[in-house]
Amino acid sequence: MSFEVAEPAMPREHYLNARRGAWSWLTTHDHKRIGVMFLVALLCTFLLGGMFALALRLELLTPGETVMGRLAYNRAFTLHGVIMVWLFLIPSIPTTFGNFLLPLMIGARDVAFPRLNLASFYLFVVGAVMTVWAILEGGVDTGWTFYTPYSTATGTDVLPVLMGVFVVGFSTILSGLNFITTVHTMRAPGMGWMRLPLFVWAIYGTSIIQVLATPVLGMVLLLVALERVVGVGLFDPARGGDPLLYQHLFWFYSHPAVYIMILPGMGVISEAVSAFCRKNPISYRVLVWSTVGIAFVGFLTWGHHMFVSGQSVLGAGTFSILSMLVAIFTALKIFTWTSTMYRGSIWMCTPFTYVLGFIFLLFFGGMSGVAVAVTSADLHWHDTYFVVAHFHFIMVGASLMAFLAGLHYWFPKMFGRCYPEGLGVGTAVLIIFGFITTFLPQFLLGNMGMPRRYADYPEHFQPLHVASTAGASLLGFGFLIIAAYLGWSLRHGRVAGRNPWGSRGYEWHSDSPPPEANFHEPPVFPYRPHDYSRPDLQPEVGHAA
Amino acid sequence: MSELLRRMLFLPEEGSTLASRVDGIHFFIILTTFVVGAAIGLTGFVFLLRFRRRHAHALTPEVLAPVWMEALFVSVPLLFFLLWGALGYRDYVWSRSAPPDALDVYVTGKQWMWKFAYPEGPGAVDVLHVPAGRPVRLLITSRDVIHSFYVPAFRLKMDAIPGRYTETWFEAVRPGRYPVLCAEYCGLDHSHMRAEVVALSPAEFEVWRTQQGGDQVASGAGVAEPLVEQGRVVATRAGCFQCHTVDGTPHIGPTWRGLYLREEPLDTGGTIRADVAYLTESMMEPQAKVVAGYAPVMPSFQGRLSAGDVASLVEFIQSLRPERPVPPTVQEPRYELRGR
Amino acid sequence: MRPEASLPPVVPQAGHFGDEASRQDAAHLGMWIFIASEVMLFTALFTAYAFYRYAYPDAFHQGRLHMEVGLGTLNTYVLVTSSILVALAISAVRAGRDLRAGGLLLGALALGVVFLFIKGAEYTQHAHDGALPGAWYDFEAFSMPGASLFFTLYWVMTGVHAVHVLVGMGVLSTLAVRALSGHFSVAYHTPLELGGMYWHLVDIVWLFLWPLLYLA
Amino acid sequence: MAGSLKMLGVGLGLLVLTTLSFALSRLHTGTLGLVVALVIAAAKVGLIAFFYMHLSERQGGPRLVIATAFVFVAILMGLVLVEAGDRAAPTMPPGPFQPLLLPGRSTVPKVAPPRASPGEGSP
Repeated sequence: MSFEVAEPAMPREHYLNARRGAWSWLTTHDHKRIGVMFLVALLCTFLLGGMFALALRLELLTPGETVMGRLAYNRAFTLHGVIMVWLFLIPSIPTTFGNFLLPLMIGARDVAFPRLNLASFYLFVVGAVMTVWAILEGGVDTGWTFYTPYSTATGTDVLPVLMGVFVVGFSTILSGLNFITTVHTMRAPGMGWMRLPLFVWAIYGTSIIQVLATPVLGMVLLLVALERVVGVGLFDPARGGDPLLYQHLFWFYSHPAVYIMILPGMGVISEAVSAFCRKNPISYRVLVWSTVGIAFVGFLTWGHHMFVSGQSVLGAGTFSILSMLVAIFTALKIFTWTSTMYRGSIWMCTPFTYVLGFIFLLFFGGMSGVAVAVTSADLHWHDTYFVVAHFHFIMVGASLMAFLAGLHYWFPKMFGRCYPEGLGVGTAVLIIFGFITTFLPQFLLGNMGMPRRYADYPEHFQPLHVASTAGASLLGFGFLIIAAYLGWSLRHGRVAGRNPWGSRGYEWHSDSPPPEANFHEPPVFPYRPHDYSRPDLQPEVGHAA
Repeated sequence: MSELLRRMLFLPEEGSTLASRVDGIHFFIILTTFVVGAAIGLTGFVFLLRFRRRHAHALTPEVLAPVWMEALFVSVPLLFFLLWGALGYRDYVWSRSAPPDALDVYVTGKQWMWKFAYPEGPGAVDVLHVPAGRPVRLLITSRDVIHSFYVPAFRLKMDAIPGRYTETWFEAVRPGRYPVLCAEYCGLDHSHMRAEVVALSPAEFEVWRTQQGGDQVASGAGVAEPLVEQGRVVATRAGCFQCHTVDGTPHIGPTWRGLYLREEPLDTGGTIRADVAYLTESMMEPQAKVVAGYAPVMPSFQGRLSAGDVASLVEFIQSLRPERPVPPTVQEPRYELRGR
Repeated sequence: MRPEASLPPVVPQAGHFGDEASRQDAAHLGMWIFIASEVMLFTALFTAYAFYRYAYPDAFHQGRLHMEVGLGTLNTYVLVTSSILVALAISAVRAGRDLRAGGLLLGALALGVVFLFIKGAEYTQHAHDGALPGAWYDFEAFSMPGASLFFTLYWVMTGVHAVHVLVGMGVLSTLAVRALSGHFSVAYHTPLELGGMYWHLVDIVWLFLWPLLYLA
Repeated sequence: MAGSLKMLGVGLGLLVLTTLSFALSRLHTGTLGLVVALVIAAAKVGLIAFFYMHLSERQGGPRLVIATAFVFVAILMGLVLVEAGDRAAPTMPPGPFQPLLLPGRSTVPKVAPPRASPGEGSP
């Protein structure tokens, strides 16, 4: 990134230095600081989950035992799944960027319930520590799905993990509650629903899912825990229960949970596409309604995880058709983002590289999702590496790319400094390439018939596993580079100034980093969000060339 | 054409009548995906070049999609998705409705093996003989946790659920040997829960069936569970009885009598419930959790016992209950789905 | 969809919250969202109930014959009455009569204790019969497939509900103390309303548990 | 005072409905009885939500929230029952097997049940 001659200066006082000392952080009610604390916590869990992912890939490099036995492998993939799903992906974007930006974007001083926000953070920490401790100490081997009757029969220490996830669920609910209330009641006067920035819409939709789906998971986990402690037998066939009911209730949460992971990512991408194409989204309306549509229809499709589980034929058909409806919203978003580039002024910088990666990977992830929701095709693919590849395309390929896009887009906003742009683009390309090398072979493995959660496999699967492991090491290397240059930039990066991207997102109307009260004086949002058609009504402070 | 696609997509051979149907919809979806994907990618690439940034503060015209365009982008993909859903569902219904003349086979999953039983008696462990060119209906259940009966070459998969039957069917198109895998995570040896479908020509199958008639495995009351017997054989062969007794007297190792589900004190403190997982772990990593009062002298049987051996050994230990023996759990009654 | 040529600029309010009214709005909305999530929590149990009622129609139909219908019905009256008291307490505060509100809240609290006592008597009776959940079920008079599930659901559903009653009683006692020490006024009584809503939620859940488990 | 009177009135309604529900249940009308009892319960919940939980004073947000929640209640229960309702009888719990350890079967089988060979007695 090259800059104009006049170097922008760091604002003298901002939220990072307004109060000092660890105690001021630990007791803060400031949504920005809570967002940053979440970011730190989530990076820790991501590191842990990622290390175990690499260990898994290493084990799968060769058939037979490579670095760990079967028991260790089973525990490792459980740990990887539980951490990545509940301790990273579900809270990832809403609790970090959502917390940080939502009030800024709607012109509020804070979220509606600041103390609740802090409570949500501590609940998350407590739950995360419980979960990680339990898995490392007791070694749970059920997989993140806790399917009964295996989870009630296994000798490993399932109970503390269930409780840990339960507590994390509370944190999720409280965050969602807070965001919904904030969006409803704290919008700046005059900011109608159809004038909300798209990221706000995405967080709003996500929060609805969080609030309505998470309690069901909580109750199911509680029942599994009761089953282990007193043997209530609700899901145990030996006592007349039905394991499929467990799957119904579990997926009623866990399928929408997929949209908890991806919807905020879509919000980030909608913001970034506009900012870096300098262009209004070609249809704001479509992006909004598809967000709402995903949040709603996402609840109707959970049964497509159960096509071969012995669910009834009518049930399978119903869920299959309903699943087709939810795919349409994602398709619409992809079309909209792509055509938003039309007649724009496209800046190929780091966040936009991730955006392109996101759209590409989401397309293939989404289409493979449609494919496995086709009942007959699922007969072959269910529980194979095809499914593994599919959801990693969505969760890593899309959600994580969006997280990285957001991190690079809002890094100057959060910390007031820029990172080395060339290194950023290079790493982005490396990560996308590493990702494809990791997960494309897994589609083919699934086609060959390699089931998931296998510690050992017949030899003819090996070449593709080698390719996948090679890709995973590239991916891991890419993350290390990002950690290195972002860490370096925190102190030594160039000062960004208020609006280094020349973006017209509402969040750039305050200083970067923002003052503790978000705005020095009430800001004026003179145009629709994402409107680049008019000359500035307020001086645009872009410092990048 | 479809053979070429099959090879490009690394799919196994099409061993059943279902396979070609599943592959058909697969090819339809994947071709459409790649065509649309290429179109989107190309569009994006052209935009990227044509509308690249020329100066930082450029203003752009406000372009809004007309309604007809939005409608087009909703309806065309929706049409495709629903078409796939409908086509897939047709095949799915077909795959779940066995023809009336199908040969019935009872399939029982158990950690970590498959047991097959034919109505007239003979049964087999881990090998399923079927005639090629004739529909075979599988009535699947499980003894312990959920398993999934998966034959990649048949594109066939159905979960085995304890306490109830699931049903599916297939018709092998030609004689051959097709591997069976477990596709639902079921514990320690999940990845070794393998079996084989051996499709024989109808004549060969008849010959095989007549041969089997002699030594029926499951033939009425009073016969010991074959697995238990097999477990005793394995235990003798592997030398387990040098240290473990079955009559309740302690020896170098704990007795097996009544061991199953017993709370055992550990030498590191605490107790452990001797369930399937613990028994299996003790065979593979004996030093991990040693029962108090015994020397850690047991060698690891990692690699020396197959998954089937372990399963039968555990079954054998389970059968050595001190109190009333648990009656054989699986009692396979006539199961009629038709005309319910 | 084409935006109007000149939109009024959006100018945020100066303060975090404008006034008491908008603060109340936010608090009420937040409470309703919390209630919605509580509803979903119980929905998981009600779904299990519906599923097993469908699977074992006979057992679930006969289940009520083995229930303490009298005690259950009495409990319904107790809980409804305590709800009424809470509603009256809020009316009293709105009319500026703090002491009366505190008294009414204490009354509601006492009824909560009564509810738990009756529940405890019921539990004791069932435990005596051997109608315990799951593995511990040993009730000879009612032994048929699904019978144990009926009682398992009874224990789990009423148990989770009882936990909510306990939490609600904690809330009520705090509110009563605050009301008696004059924290609330005609202008400011939002915590009281929210706590009352929680107590009503507890009541609402019971209003469904009662017919499902005792009546039909 | 008017507020208190209204609350008392609503409370009276609740008590009357409770009594009605109890009286109707004495008639033992089977499935219909269940439906009626649930309808009465829903009516009571409506009264409580509107008057006691101040929904009558709140427009917009709260009403939207609670309506949404009930839609999702319907979705969860409805779809689970649609799926379960189409299952063949032997695939519903307790399944075709003798539920061996089914609690409440106080009499432990004194002898092992005769082990029928699979499909014995088939034509």
